[in-house]
Amino acid sequence: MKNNILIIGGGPAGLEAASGLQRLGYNVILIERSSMLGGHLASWDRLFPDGVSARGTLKGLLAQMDGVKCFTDTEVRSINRLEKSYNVILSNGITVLADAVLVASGFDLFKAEKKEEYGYGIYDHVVTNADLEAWFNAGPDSDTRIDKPKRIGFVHCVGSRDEKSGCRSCSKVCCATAVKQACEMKQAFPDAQVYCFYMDLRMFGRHYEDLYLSAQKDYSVRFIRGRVAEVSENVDGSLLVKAEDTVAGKPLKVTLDLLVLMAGMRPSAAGKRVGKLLEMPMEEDGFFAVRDGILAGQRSGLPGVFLAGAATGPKTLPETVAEARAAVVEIDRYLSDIFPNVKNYKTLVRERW
Amino acid sequence: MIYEGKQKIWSDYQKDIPDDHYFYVRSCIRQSFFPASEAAFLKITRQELGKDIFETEHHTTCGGIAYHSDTIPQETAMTIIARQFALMAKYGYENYVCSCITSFGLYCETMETWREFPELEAKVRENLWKTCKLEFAKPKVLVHASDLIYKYRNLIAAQAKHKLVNVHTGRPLRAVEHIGCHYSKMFPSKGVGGAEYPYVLVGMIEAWGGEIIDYPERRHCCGFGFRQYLVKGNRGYSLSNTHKKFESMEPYQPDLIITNCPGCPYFLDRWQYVIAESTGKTYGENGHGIPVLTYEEVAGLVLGYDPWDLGLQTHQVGPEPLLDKMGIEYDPARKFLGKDGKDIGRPESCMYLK
Amino acid sequence: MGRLYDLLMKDYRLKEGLNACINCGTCTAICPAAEFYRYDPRKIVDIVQSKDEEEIEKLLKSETIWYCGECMSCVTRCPRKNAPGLIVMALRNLSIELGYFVESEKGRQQCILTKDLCANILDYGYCVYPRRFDYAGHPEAGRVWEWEEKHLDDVFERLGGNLDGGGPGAMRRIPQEDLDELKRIFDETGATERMEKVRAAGLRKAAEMGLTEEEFMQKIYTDSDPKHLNR
Amino acid sequence: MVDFGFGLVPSSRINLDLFDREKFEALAALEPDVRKCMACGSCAAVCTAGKFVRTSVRDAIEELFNAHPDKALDLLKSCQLCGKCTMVCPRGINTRHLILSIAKIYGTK
Repeated sequence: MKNNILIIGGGPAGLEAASGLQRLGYNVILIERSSMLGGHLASWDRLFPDGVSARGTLKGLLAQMDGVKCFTDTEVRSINRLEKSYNVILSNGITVLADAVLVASGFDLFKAEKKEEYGYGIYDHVVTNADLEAWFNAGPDSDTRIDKPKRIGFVHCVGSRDEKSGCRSCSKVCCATAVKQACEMKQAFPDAQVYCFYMDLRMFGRHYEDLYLSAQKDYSVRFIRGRVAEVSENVDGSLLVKAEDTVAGKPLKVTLDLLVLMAGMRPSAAGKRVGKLLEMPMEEDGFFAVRDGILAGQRSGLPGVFLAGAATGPKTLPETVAEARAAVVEIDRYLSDIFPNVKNYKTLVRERW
Repeated sequence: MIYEGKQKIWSDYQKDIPDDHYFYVRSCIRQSFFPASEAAFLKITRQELGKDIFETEHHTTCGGIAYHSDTIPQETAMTIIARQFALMAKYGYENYVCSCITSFGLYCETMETWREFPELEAKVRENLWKTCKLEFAKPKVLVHASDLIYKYRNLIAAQAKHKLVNVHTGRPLRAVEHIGCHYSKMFPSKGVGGAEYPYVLVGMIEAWGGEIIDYPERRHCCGFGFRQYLVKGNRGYSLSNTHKKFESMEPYQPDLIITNCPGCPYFLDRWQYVIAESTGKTYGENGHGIPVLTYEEVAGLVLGYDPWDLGLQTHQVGPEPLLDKMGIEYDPARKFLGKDGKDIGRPESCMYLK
Repeated sequence: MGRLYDLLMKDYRLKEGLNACINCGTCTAICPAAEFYRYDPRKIVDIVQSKDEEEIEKLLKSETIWYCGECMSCVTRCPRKNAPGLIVMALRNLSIELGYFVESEKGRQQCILTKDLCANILDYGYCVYPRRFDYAGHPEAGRVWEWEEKHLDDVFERLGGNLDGGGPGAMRRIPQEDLDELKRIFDETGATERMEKVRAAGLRKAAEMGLTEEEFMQKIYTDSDPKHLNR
Repeated sequence: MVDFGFGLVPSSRINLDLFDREKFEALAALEPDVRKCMACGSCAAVCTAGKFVRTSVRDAIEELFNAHPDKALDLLKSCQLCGKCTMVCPRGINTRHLILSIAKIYGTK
């Protein structure tokens, strides 16, 4: 007998944890709501700060999944807590007796149309960060909204740091994404004038500040410290964008051919459904609570239920992967303690370093 | 522009507008400058549609203009408002409809503040009893008069004598809509369609055959600004804000402007006159201005009311180009006559504005 | 925590209107006043939340707080659910209470605004009364108003109004008993006291400027120093 | 024309559409570091002239971007080229050279 571990969510956190646990010898079942694995990573083109290929990164994650039982198009239908484990019925009819559950349900992108004054879904040339990645992936003719723009704007903090749209906190990754995408647009359209509208540039990670400097120096991106207040459409279909340049202390307007909204990270709706079935505590922001933000960041308030990645708040990809590995260790510790007599077959095959 | 995107937002901001039985409260500015608009509102709702809209001579100003000119304390405005609400209850009504947007915003603000600070409500309740011996009450439903015309827009369309269609070309007339700032900017959920893409006037224009123009400065204030107009030394602010709007809407060549706030039609009308007379610039065709109408005036025209009964002669921007497009017959000779054809002279003509 | 800030915080509009500001500038970006006056509402909010007594006092005596048009467009957009427009109203209220408003040209305008608007309410029950809206003082009201002014009774009769008449209707004469109630509300809720305070401060300032009350009123109605405007 | 006793007033709104890109590129060719400013304000904080007359490299760069080169020049006209700003700039911008370059490209003389 081996311990069963159910992983909910087939994004980077779920994939990395699954391969790690599988390697330790556990019996891992991973379920993914959509029809393909990879989460948001699967629809992204390149990753900040160095521009590595998202596809390549996902390929790396998927390459280690041998032995993991993966069910796509599958959700949790019900969960019942038994004495030491959880009886989980899946939407595909399969029942799993899970000794540990890892919730790696990730995030949803903020629905940019909720920020009504930015006109997403109303004005012809307003897109989101995700739309832009899809366009990078699919090629120049794949989106009519992006039509050889000469003037491009990026709006930071869309659905982040905004109590009006129900999210007070920072989404962490949008600043770096915006700067990365601003440079990429300059690569695609060297003659374009590119603006970034920000409140604070949170370029906290290694190489991020270099990315910012490069955007200024090498790509002539203009950074304007002011939140976009309103977008409207001119008679020729171009956009009129208004903000304050808070450095100058004056209202500002600019005509643009394309506006990219940096939609932030919101708690995943599917994750919330799972949380409800488990009665797992959430914080005010809608993300799951952890037992201890420093020492037990992967443990939920429930025994045997663990968390990794953006299910507990906005994370970068390296942080998500690191959390997944941390969860592997936490789960291994937990199962060794609770089921001391179960012999999970630990791998004897050494890695070739 | 993607129309379906707006429809999604509109569906999120529908408000409860009871069909009948309202306590009606007038607007200081509308009464002074557009008395026929309020008359048209009552005629349409009472006579055409058979609704019960009650008015008492005992109601007064809500104090909104004085409050927003910072000349009376908040508590004074709130107590005057409480008096209006108490009159409503006294006459047996629970639905409150006001003609003024400043009032509407102030009522919303007041009720919200009472909800949040019950001690203030208690104070006002006490003031009301002490000064007027009236029982404190709150409306069950508060709407603006344009909400009601919006609600009845299809009934009005069913009785239409004219449409917002150019009879010469068969094309829909192009309308700019201007919403009073205090209608929904403070409380988006209180306005039909919300704050960013209000639907209250758009719904009327669409129901009556016209087409709406969405231009970049659509959401911008007309520039009234209370003290910024009332004091002569400040009027440059007011004028410049209207000017900004007209410069922005000019490329769309609108046939008319429809408004739901009492002040805005006055300013959008008169500042066109000032811009014309002081700079020579006009925004309509061939030296005309763009006619600015209240929603009651537009509804009245659609229902076939005489333009001079609706008071269109008291606009400085002549409505004739619009009347011609709509195919409305009117007698230019009767435009400035008093009651029963009495000769009361006519305004001097302008230098630039036709 | 300083004295002026405490006084401000007693105002419900400030309690309602001030959460921590993040200086993002959305208010200024769409503010009708920010474009045409030397005005930045963001900075006002920032000064208030700094609780700096000296700066707040300067603000209360400044021209700045009188530039806002109270359209409340800022309220729609603030990502922190602040209401800069309401904060300005609270500042104006305190500036009047402390008599600081006469120290600025724009602030002094309260003298004529208070006199005219309160008189309209107490005398007629309306904020605006057409017989007191003269073409001479309002040339922008147009040729049409010049004509209407001369024939107000006829125009109102023609348009179905009820100017100064009995019963309901547009611009009817509001019964005296109702005006008496308004007066009692004014007395009870501080509006009468406010009127007296504003008049007294105005008179003091007029004397200081060497003007009669009438000259003072005329001056504050029309004066506009170019310093208010952008270059 | 009728005089109403008041009229349209000037706008303070920055219009980025008026930004003279060609001229700015000429400046950047002379002093590429102009692009590196992150508006921290260190230069303005230590400015010797700034204690007496409004002087700020940071604001001048902002004005150039905001299509107001006249205002930029105005903000630099009292500069003594003492070089304190160069010492404190966290991005290592050669502010003295930048100021001279701005004068060269945008100056009228």
